[in-house]
Amino acid sequence: MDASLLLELAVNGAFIGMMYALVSAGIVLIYKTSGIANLAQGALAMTGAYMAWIGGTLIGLPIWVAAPLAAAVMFGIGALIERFAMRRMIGQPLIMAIMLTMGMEIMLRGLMPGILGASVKKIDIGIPNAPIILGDILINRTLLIGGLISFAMIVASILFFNSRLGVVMRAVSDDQTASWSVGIRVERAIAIAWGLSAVMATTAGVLWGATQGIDWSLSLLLIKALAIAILGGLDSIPGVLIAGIIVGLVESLATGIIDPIIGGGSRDLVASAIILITLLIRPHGLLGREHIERV
Amino acid sequence: MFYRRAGIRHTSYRSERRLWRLPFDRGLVVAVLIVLLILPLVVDRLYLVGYLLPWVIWSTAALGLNFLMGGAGQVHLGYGAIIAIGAYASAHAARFGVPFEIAMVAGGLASAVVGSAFGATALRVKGLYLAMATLAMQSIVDFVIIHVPAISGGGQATLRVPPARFLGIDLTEDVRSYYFVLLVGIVVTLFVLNVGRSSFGRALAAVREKDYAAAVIGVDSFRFKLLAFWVSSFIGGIVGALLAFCYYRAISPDQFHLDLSIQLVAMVIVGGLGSILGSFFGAALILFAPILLNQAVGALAVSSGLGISADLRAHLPLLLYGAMIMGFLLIEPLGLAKIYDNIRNYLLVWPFRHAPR
Amino acid sequence: MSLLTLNNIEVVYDSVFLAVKGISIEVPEGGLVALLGANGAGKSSVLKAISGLLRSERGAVSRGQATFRHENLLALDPPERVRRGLVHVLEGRRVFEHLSPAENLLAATTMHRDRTRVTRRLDEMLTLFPRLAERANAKAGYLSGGEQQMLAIARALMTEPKLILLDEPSLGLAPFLVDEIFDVIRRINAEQGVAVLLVEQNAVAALDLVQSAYLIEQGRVVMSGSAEALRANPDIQEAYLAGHNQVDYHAVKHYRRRKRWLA
Amino acid sequence: MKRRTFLTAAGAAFVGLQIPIRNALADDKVIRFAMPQDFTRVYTFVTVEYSQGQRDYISLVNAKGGINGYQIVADISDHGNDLPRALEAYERAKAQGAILVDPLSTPVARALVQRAAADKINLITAYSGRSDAADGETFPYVFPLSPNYWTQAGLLIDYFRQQDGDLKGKKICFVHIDTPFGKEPIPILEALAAKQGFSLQTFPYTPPGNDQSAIWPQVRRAKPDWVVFWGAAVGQTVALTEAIRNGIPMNRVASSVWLSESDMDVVGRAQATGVLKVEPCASGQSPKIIQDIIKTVIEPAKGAGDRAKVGTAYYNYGVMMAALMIEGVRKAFEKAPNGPISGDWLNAGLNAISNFDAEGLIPPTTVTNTDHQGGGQCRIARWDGSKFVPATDWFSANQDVVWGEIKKSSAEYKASGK
Repeated sequence: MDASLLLELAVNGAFIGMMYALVSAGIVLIYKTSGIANLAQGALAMTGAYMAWIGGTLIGLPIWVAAPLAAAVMFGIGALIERFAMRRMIGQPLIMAIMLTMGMEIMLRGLMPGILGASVKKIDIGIPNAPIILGDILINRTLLIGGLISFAMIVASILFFNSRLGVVMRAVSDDQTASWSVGIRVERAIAIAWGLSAVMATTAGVLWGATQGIDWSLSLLLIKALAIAILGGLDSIPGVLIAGIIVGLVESLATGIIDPIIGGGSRDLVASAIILITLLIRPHGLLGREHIERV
Repeated sequence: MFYRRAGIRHTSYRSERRLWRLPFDRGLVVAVLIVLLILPLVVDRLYLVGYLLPWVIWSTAALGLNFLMGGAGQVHLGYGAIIAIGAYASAHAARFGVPFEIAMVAGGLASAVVGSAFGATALRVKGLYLAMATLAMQSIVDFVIIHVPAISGGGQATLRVPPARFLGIDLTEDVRSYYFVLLVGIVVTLFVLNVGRSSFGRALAAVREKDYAAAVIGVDSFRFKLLAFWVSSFIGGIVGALLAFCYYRAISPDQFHLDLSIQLVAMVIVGGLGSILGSFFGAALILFAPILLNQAVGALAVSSGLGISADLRAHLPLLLYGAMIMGFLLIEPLGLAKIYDNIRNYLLVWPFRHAPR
Repeated sequence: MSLLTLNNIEVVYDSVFLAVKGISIEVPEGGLVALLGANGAGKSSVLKAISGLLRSERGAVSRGQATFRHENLLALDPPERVRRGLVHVLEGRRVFEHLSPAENLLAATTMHRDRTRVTRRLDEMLTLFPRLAERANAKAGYLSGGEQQMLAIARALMTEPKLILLDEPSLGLAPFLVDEIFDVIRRINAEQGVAVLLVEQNAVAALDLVQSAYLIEQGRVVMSGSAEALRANPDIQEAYLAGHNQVDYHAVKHYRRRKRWLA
Repeated sequence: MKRRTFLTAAGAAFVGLQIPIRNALADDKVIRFAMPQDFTRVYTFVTVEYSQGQRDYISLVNAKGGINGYQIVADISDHGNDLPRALEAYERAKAQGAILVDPLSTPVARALVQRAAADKINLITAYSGRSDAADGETFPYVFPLSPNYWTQAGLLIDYFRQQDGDLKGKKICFVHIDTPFGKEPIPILEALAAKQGFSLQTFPYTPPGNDQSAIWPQVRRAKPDWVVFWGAAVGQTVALTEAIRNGIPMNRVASSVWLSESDMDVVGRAQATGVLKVEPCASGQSPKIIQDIIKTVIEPAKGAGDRAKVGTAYYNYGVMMAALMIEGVRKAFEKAPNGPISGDWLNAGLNAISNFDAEGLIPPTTVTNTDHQGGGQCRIARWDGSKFVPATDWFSANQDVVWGEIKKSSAEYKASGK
């Protein structure tokens, strides 16, 4: 096995892991405030990418205007989702609220391609395809930039949770009824979480959309993102970053090392094995907080 | 009104312990059964093969999953894989020459064994983490089926299922396979109904509510969780055999993907967690809503003469389907069965507005 | 002058089950009032109706009026009620388990814009509850039951309330801790002029603490009056203050029957 | 139990649905095709354009008075690649008297093979379904009517041989989605590698293929002479993008029929210049049949969809398939002018298609009782930055190897069902 190939795979894998982690961070954001695993996160990424496409291609704005604009619109959409759907689920069994997000995922998957057309859309974010070559190693420029943007956004959200508003959001995630009882506007906190999460989804959607084109399949990002979120510990944003990099690295290396041996795409298999083993050793993910059990 | 009872009053333990305590409910069960028995003889084959047969099979699967999710509180995102194991095990057994009756049970056992291994993780992992662990297992099972040609059936990855005979009755004909599926469905329903009244069912309920507390009062929560996985996976395996022999008749890996697992979880949750009736409602909604919405939108697009684009025409049913799931959950977050229950409760005390608590 | 008035409040769960059947209660400014009653009598439902927390349990106020300082309470959402000066300490403490005690207190200050006031209030609480100051950086979930109860009360006080609703503060606590908690309640009431509406099953302790009380059975007020009057009532003595006198089971049975009839 | 509400709803639905079926059967002078296809899931990348082409061609035929005075009715519906839905659609089509079903989905086609044979309904499995269905003896009611994946792989290898003169000692990399569909061409490629002396390296990527960043560096380092990438939808655009990023020369990269103009848009029209694909029919608006459609159907605004899509690769695939189906109807009328119109009747017609080229849109196609593939002719086309330009004429190659595989696989199928 060629060492420089492994290094190349490792570097690109780490960056792609960060891009996955950005989708996961949106899931964690909502989980941390409302205890709900948002199954519509992939669909939000898809919707955000479509929004950026509307701005960039339909209206003709430059991408650096269209993408932030799409993020702003998506913040509003996130807040509206809280207002008209999630708010009514407060105090209801969590699994039902999670199911609701799944209904939303199906709905968004029908809405955007239905209105804008199902064929793949192109979004150009102006990153040239020409790679950066360091000696024998090729670094994918899109992954590099995408990974760095993701990293920056994840760090920003870590800082956010240590602010005063962040403390309130964490309180809401612990006990919504108790939060209400001491005057916290639970709905507003959750709406902010949804809005921010939609912004992260939009960023992720645009980054991924630039590589694979925009169509419904962007919503499939959910599965991997959920896996990373759970591996990191559903309520830890640093955990997500670490888990994202681990999954990205391992998948990338597995493709290089194990695939030729077993003659099949071992990526998902290895990722699944890591998740299983981690959960058996650490049932709350890498950095997830432990459930405090009192009878 | 229909029930002619304001509240439920019992005069003996025997009457209180009955499965259906009100004469009206008993009448309804019998009526539904009679309808289900007569229907295949009077309706077009389309309704038999397109609706009745899959509905009974999926309801049975939802019952099996609901037993685990609603009964023991263990989220399972890999039930599709469990069904796949049952389907493949029974199909291979039958191809090997094993009679169908035994092949079906073998399918159930194979699923139960692997499913309990899935369940062993439940010793440590809970809630969404467990969901993820089962999801990981789903992808491992998928991978194995696709990559071992001996299982998936060669290069085309399609396995033909030999014709099945159950106790001498040929099951390749649709009406007969429907009756057979219905029989299995009824057996599973009665089983799940009765477990709720047994000590096993009560132990499961304790584990579901708080496994930690259950352990404190002497319920071996690990053992019962594992048992719940075993039973539920066994049902899943049987359903796999039914799917293979009575419905699909040729199986390929993509029939048992994650999509199926998610569909089943949706059936259980939208129907009502832990509700037997809900499993039937949920299966009906998740299976038929897309079909019926498609036909409705299609008919509407034609009759209105509006030139809606092909894309919108195709995606509108999907949109409405998602909206419908959301709508039902927003109206009644505890699922379809709870909506029924609310109506029933209302009628129980009618003409009074509220029942005393 | 009354701070809080409930008039004929009715609470329904699941749109079907009637839990509270027309209750009228008054809490005077700076008063100390108790709601007594057995398990499932509807005491907690009354408190949740006042603080607006019924919705999260699929309940709703279906009839009646509630006014707090001459304002219709039922039109306000829970955080708005807290901003009017009404705070609810929930049954079972319900602290934010994964936050430290200090963060718990900080989380309850969303209504205060003035940061210096928040810090001052925080210091006051830590002096009022020195045990919390000792464990300011532990996770609240790992505090003992008594410490958690104190944290819950301190957290409620951070909102600077006029009326504090306390739901079973003595639940599951050792007797000496119960005394300590009740002492704190007395001090809050006396020193800060905060009115208290206390729900208790521990009638002995409660009647020693409060000025007046309501006895609730099956969702109705079956008796009310000053603490002395209730303490003197023979039915109360039999049913709730048992241990003080000889228990006459025939009488208890008789009382139960009468109670049913009342309901 | 408590199923009253459900029963009322089911009863209403039942009554509501029963009526249209009976009405439909009463119509005469109508030939029914059913096109339950996947508009919302895995096959979205192709279905809209494919279906648009099919419908526009059928409109063209109907506008010209139909066939023998019969109008063709195509029932379009969405099965979402979900089997219970597809089976329902199939049963509905059967109840309504459809004599042909085109599901355009591999899993659905596979599940329908046995039912179609039992019900004598012609199952069209163009670019999907079982490759061994080309064997008309084993699968009398299944019609791929198009070069299957084995043929496509064989054609590509033959094109490489034509370019390089000889493949001995060359290296070919095969990058494919890790599903049965993606793995399908491997036996053919291996057989040809042994025969022609090139070395073959395969690289599976996990579905859906949105992340192939770990695959292509390996391909680059293998320094292949030719690269074949095999997937669909997202997997195709990502593969091509990664190939560009890894600096693999575009004129040495080729794929199956699943490459379209919109894929090129996503990758970047200019950057993808040179990439090769297998072309089963002419693309663009120039073929006469497409011109007829534009004149008779599109211009009077009776088109089935977006005008801009007319003449795209997938649109023309749809036209191609509709043309073949209708040629089958025409032949059926030649053989039995008075019907009765049934699956059997159409089957005879489809099997009698001979040397049909749809006025230059498709290679001359002959379907026989034994060959349901239609001869296996295609051409290789090259993307020139704005459109696909044919690089070869219609040709067929390596059919001996392909048919060896077809016979082997269909024999397996025969043996498995007692």
